[in-house]
Amino acid sequence: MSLEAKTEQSAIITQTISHPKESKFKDGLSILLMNKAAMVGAIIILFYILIAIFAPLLAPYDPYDIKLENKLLPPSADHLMGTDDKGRDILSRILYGSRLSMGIGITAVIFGAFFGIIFGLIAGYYGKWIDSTIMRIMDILLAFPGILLALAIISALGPGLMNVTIAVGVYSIPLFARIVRGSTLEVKRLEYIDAIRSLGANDGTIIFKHILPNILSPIIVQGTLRLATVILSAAGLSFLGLGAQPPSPEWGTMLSNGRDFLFSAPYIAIFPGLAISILVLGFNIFGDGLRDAFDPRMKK
Amino acid sequence: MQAAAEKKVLLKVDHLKQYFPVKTDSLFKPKAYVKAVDDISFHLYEGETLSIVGESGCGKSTTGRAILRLDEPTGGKVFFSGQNILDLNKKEMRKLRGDLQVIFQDPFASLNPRQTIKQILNEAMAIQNVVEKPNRMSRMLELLGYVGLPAEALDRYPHEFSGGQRQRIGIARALAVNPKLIICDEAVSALDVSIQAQILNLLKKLQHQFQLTFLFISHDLSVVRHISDRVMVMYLGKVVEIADKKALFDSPLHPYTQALLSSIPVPNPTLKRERIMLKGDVPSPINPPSGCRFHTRCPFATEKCKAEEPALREMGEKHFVSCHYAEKFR
Amino acid sequence: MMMMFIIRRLMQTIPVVVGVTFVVFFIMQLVPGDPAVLLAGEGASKETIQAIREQLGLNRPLFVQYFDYLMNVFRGDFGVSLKNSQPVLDEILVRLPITMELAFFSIIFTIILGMTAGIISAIKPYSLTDSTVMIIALLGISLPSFWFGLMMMYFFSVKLQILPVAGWDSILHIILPALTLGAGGAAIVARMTRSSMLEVIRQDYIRTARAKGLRERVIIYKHALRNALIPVITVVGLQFGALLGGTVLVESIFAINGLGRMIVDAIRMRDLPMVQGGVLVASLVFVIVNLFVDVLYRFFNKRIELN
Amino acid sequence: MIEKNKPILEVKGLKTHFSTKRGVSKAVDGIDFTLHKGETLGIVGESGCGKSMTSLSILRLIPSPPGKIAGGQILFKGKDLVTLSENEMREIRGNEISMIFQEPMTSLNPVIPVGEQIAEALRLHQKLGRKAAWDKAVEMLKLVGIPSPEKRAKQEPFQLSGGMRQRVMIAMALACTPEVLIADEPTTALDVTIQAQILELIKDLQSKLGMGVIMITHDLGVVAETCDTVAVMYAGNIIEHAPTDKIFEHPKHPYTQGLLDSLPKIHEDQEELRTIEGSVPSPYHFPAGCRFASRCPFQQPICHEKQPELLEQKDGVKVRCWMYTDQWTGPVGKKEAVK
Amino acid sequence: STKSNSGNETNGKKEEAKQGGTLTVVRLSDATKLDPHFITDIPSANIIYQKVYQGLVVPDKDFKIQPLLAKEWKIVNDTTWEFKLRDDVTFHDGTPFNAEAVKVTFDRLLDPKTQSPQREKFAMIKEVKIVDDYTVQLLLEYPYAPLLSILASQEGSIISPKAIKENPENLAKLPVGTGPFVFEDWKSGQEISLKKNDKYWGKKPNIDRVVFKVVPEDTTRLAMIETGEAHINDQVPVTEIERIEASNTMGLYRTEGLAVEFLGFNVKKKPFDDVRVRKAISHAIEREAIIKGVYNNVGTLANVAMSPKVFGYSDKVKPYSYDLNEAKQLLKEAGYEKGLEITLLTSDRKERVNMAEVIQSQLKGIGVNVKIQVMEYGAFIEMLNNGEHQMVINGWGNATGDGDYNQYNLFHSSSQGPAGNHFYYSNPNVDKLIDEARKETDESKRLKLYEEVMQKEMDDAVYIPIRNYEHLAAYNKNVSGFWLNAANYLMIDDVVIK
Ligand SMILES: Nc1ncnc2c1ncn2[C@@H]1O[C@H](COP(=O)(O)OP(=O)(O)OP(=O)(O)O)[C@@H](O)[C@H]1O
Ligand SMILES: Nc1ncnc2c1ncn2[C@@H]1O[C@H](COP(=O)(O)OP(=O)(O)OP(=O)(O)O)[C@@H](O)[C@H]1O
Ligand SMILES: [Mg+2]
Ligand SMILES: [Mg+2]
Repeated sequence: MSLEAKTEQSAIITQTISHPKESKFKDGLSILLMNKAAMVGAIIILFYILIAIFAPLLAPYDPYDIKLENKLLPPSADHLMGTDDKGRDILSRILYGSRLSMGIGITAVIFGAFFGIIFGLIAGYYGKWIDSTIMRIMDILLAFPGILLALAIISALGPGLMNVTIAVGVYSIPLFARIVRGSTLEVKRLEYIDAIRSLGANDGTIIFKHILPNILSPIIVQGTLRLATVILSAAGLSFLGLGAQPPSPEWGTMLSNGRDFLFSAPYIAIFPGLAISILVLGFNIFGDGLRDAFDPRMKK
Repeated sequence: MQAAAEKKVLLKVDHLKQYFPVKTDSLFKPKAYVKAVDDISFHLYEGETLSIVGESGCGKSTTGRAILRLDEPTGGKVFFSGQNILDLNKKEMRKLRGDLQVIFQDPFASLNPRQTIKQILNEAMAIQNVVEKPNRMSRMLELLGYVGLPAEALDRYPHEFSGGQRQRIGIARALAVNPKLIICDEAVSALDVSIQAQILNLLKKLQHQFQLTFLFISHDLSVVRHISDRVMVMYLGKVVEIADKKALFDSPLHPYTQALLSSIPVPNPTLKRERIMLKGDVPSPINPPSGCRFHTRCPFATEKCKAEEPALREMGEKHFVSCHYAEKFR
Repeated sequence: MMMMFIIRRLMQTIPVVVGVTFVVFFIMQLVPGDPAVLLAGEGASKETIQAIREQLGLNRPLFVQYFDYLMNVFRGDFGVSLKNSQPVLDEILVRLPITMELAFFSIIFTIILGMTAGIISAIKPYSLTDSTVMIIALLGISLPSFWFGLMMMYFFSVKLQILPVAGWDSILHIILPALTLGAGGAAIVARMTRSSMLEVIRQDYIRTARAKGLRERVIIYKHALRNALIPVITVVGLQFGALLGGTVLVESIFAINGLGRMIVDAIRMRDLPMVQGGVLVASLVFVIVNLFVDVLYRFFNKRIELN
Repeated sequence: MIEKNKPILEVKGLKTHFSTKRGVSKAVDGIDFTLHKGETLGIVGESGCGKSMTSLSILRLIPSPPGKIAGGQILFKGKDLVTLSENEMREIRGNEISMIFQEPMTSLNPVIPVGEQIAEALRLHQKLGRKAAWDKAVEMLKLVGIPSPEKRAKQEPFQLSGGMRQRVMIAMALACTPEVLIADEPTTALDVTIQAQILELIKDLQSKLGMGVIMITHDLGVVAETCDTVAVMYAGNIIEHAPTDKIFEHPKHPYTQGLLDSLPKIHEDQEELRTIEGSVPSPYHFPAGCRFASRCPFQQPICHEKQPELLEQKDGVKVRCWMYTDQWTGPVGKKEAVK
Repeated sequence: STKSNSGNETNGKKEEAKQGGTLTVVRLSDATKLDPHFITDIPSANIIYQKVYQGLVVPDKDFKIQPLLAKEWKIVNDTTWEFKLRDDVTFHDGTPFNAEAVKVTFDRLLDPKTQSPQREKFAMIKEVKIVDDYTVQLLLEYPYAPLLSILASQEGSIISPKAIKENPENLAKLPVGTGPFVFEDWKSGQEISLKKNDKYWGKKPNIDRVVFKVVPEDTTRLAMIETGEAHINDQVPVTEIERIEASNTMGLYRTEGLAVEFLGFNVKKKPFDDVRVRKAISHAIEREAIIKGVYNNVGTLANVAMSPKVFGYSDKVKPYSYDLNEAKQLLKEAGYEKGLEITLLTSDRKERVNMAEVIQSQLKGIGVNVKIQVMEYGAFIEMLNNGEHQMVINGWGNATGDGDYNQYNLFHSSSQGPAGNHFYYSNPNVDKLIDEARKETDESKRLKLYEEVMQKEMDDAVYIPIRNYEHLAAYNKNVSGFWLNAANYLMIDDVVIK
């Protein structure tokens, strides 16, 4: 799939706005627990998180240990997923790599969400020219073919984990901004905002205390779905040689490295590929489940 | 409460206009506007209830919002206790907001679902700083007492209450800052009749207790009749009639008011009335009809009505009507 | 009326596109790497590099360079490539149709496959078919595309030898790239169609249709689908934008001579006019496609107010 | 003019339940009524008491899952609708029994011209050709008082005003001259002056076409003006069913009494309105006894023990209250005291 | 099979074959321009060199200079070289080849107004003198021994004087030379095609056409060879050797190259301003492991920064032995016994990145912590040119096959920066020796001089030699007769498609 799958964001906007009829969050949570798919997603993610935490305990080998004499060993009892072209144990690398790949994903999404939320809130709340200015700038970001934006950013900042993260994060900004703006517009119209305004609250209080908490659900849903995309995008950048610096076992880098052996030693690419796919799948399922959970209509 | 001549005017609305720009398809055509409120004037005496009635979209809420400066009015003046509040800067306005409060229609939408009742009330007091911190708790309990909610309510979230209870919380929030004027925008329309009755009773009680002034916006004429001292009828952004309740209900002078009154279904099957049927729909406020805005639906319209906009004329004791032929309907 | 809407929207794209060129220009200034050095090649002296720089006009102040560029663009002159001194526009005109063709076939694939799957799923929600289709869709979204593309190439071209490996000559050449590029999108459209259908089926007017005694088939295809397609159109539009980004990878893998690859190569060569031109056209395409989607959207859903 | 006493629709012990994760919601819990030809039956009651679910049950349109008709019979001209196949049911829907929904905004398909929305039912049920169906649709639009119906028929719902849309709904419902028309809050979304037009129209068409009408509303004013008999619902039950004038003159059930008292009277001045304290029981946990008992000013121990039956009184009024049975031990004089 | 032209066509006329057909060559990147005076990249040069354009002389398979457009030559004196030209040659545009053509070509190259990036390579040529129609003399500013090697390189191509006079700009996309192939078409970014020159003065090629296709992805290029969609892929990753060899449709071609790869130090940057640190690192790298582990034994272990094929090479200069104790000792002396943090810069070429990883792991053994910095080529070059790196994996192409191009650019202090001395090395003795060697016409004396200077460089531990290039090509087994010359140019004069 394409790098910048702007997943169903319109759907998210329309489906998950907090209609503060009831506490979305609590209800959402309970429905989430009952939503089997979301549970599966959550379990997958949890599994990965545990792997990331306990990688040093789980990994049978040093993920950085180059043993050229062991290179390209197919999966065996010694090396469950085989070894790569430098004789490193793929399983150990994948275990350690979970930290990097999830780290990139989570940091990038937080980065994108942070700026996106601020821009979206300001645009949505103040409206008028502020809104149009901000949203035009977001349009500019969005109109950039995403991978090219990333390419340019990475060329400018140099490759490396942090910069890949920023690059994919930047591209997430307009997506969050759009969703947040849409939700803000919707929540802004609600009467409790007018009520708090007529009590004399200042804009900061209104925006951060009264609007933001009530638009969290679409943000969270977008965040999880975005995480999936971001991880894939980062892998895509690695494919173009713009990813993490060696010898870090970032999955996208491993995968792109493995493409040289796609036909001769496919396991080098298959396992990191699977690791990515399953994690992305987890986030997608989870995000979907969340969306259902927060969707007010699911509760009738 | 019959208003005596020396009654103090609390709020005076003077040639208020509120236009909303609408997007047009054309690049070249001048901008079009929804003239939601188009040059209306009225005033409110201290301690009275003035109701605004009229059909959907006639500008009732817009009037209320403009007075509260929730939207910035396009033109006109709004004097509160003699001061034009449209001249105030943001900070001064924030300070004044303690005197002007609002209760909204939707009991579900008017409370932040993520705040407990305690936080809601506390915040109101904190923003206006009307009560010292240590005294807030007792004040909150007092407020709950006024609106008839138990003390346990404080730690609960809005969704744990029924619609009527939520409306009470909204009222408590409005009262928390000791306002002088409360604008009730369809404050009971969303409630079932039995709960509606409770809230209406409560509002009346509180009005007496605190000398509150109400601007009561509603399209339910029986409710309006129950609660108001005076009634103002709006049609397409204009005031068509304004009078004491009795005068208005007993001898409406504007054909629209008459039609409106006769359209209300009355829960009394024995009462078979002559109904004035209006034809057609309410015209768009973007392109309001010329002359008298009601002429397109008025059974008595003449050429004059089409051409000439009628002025709001005093036809009796504080009874103002904007109709060329008001005399005929006396 | 629709015309006016289109014209106004087109005018709105101008600041966006200018903004894009501005961002490109200044990002490219930040990018380390001097086109003159790259052009001079191995072993060139400082003098040579300086001469090249002068020849390319890279010595002028940045704002002058940018402003000149912008003025020229408005005159329809996209400048010449630093790399081979050929007019940028010529190059773009060669590449753009190819990328558009690729994107077009991908999106067709996306739509056909995605909608069919989505409808199949929605007709019997929560059934086995539904779950199967949706799991495949989720997998489709979760697969890295380059990986998927290479795998398909290996399987269909190298092993089975039923499709050509790479190039862009015949309809057969189009299949794998379009599939690779469209797979993720198809999955997204499938899910969107499904959820949109389920959403629509809950609507009051579907109840009205049932109350009329209509057959389920009529209700699905006449009453539900048309409404369900409205949000799907938006997704397809966005997907088209995403496709444009994805072309870079697919064009590399399948050796397709498209715009995406052109821009990537140009970035690597620090060929600023080429990058500028390419990104400008790419973003213009994106904006226009979205405009087109908006028009379609309006067409299908006339209730949507302007803006 | 029309023979009024022929029953066409008999609902017997209808139960519609929703099985949700929170439990079973007894939205409609055993209701009985009969609709006669040419009669207008009003169903009133507060929000959530089961009015809409009753009407949807009749057409078997309750959202399923989670909803389900859990018991009872719906006899339409002798056939039990509950047991009909889906195909047979389709024959009846829109043809012999039609429905008008509350929200004219959302109940019309936004992307199909209104004329077509009317015509498709005609083609289906009356086997009319395309042209004939269209002409009939235009004629129907004219009948419901839409000006220049030829033009309007080609428009889509968003191009019509709320009142016009509701007229279209009515035209659609009446296109196949049904024998029963169910109107579920047909005017709630409309302005009073428009509401008056619509109610007038329904009354007018009823007298022309002679169908039985079920008018569902929570507005007692609407009931008073349009209905012959009224069924008052409370928490999934009918608690009182009587000719309209009787209900308004001498409401028997304490709930009906309370309801009428809470209305501000337009022609008299009152300082304070009567209210009914307490709240409706949750449809997930109805009490064992009378569902109104906890709010009732006359409650007696028996009220909390066992649910009363809907019993016909001497004057023909049916009421579900222990007060009107011989098991009643409380003060009898209070029956009318509330008035 | 796929509907690739080569497959069907050739299978059909298997027997008579041997003649005709279109050769498809797949390459990583497109040419930038086709004007020899402006070409700076191999992909461009490869398309025209010895195909469209020819020079006065040509290197053979052993990189010995042989006559081509010049039948013979003699050195008149230190600064005068005389060439006798062929008289049977015409350019593709019909212009006859003669002394005039040679003069016009070099005059253009040397004219500063032309702004050729190659001008400096020929800066020693003062004048091209026409002696008669088929005799020219090159008059030099100063004695320049490797003159023939630069004349044999692609920059020495002789261009149609008519084309130069009429429309020099056009040469960038429309080359006009004397070679066995005539330029046909260039679809930018996609392919360049040449067709057989039916009027070629020499032995006419077997094939009718050759198409150079751009296929950026390694895996894809190879897949195309495997299926027969293309014939030759001359950019093969070393990791694919086994697969190629195992395949029954593909063959692997290997040949020694002129280029070398080395690990360079920035001697101006701490800690590599200290020769002991450089030596310590030199002792700590196990070069054989890299050749085997990273390069799959493609190429040979280098002992200096000059490949054996280049004139000036010496096998007497020995690199530092692999000796960790010595390395540690040296580090200790330099004051880094507690270890050391350094960054290793490399471009994003896969093998080099792999090499960096291996070096990183090797240096861990002496307590040197290496941070790898992979840069995309443009940024990589910029860093080198600005001297911002500490240690770099780099290579040198040696396109002319002469030691001067190697030593002068890499080690002469005047070449610091872009010109090639990215070590920022400056040693007056070395400079002097290089200058001397440049002017020395006696080959054996030159060889001695180069040996001496290379030893000095080695003593200063400016770099660690790693690998002499070996060029690889994968081909479909239905082609034969192509070869790669040491400068990595694909030679297709004798190609036959079965
Ligand atoms: N923010 C706004 N922008 C544009 N138009 C508006 C805005 N607010 C209100 N209007 C328009 O102004 C007119 C008056 O609206 P208003 O809400 O005051 O009516 P109302 O009398 O309160 O009606 P209702 O009984 O439906 O609440 C309407 O036509 C409405 O569409
Ligand atoms: N999908 C559902 N799941 C669970 N319970 C439901 C569902 N739909 C309706 N109900 C229950 O059915 C009861 C009756 O609903 P119904 O819509 O008939 O009320 P109503 O009398 O029409 O109210 P209103 O006046 O608000 O329209 C409600 O109390 C609700 O709890
Ligand atoms: Mg309003
Ligand atoms: Mg209902």
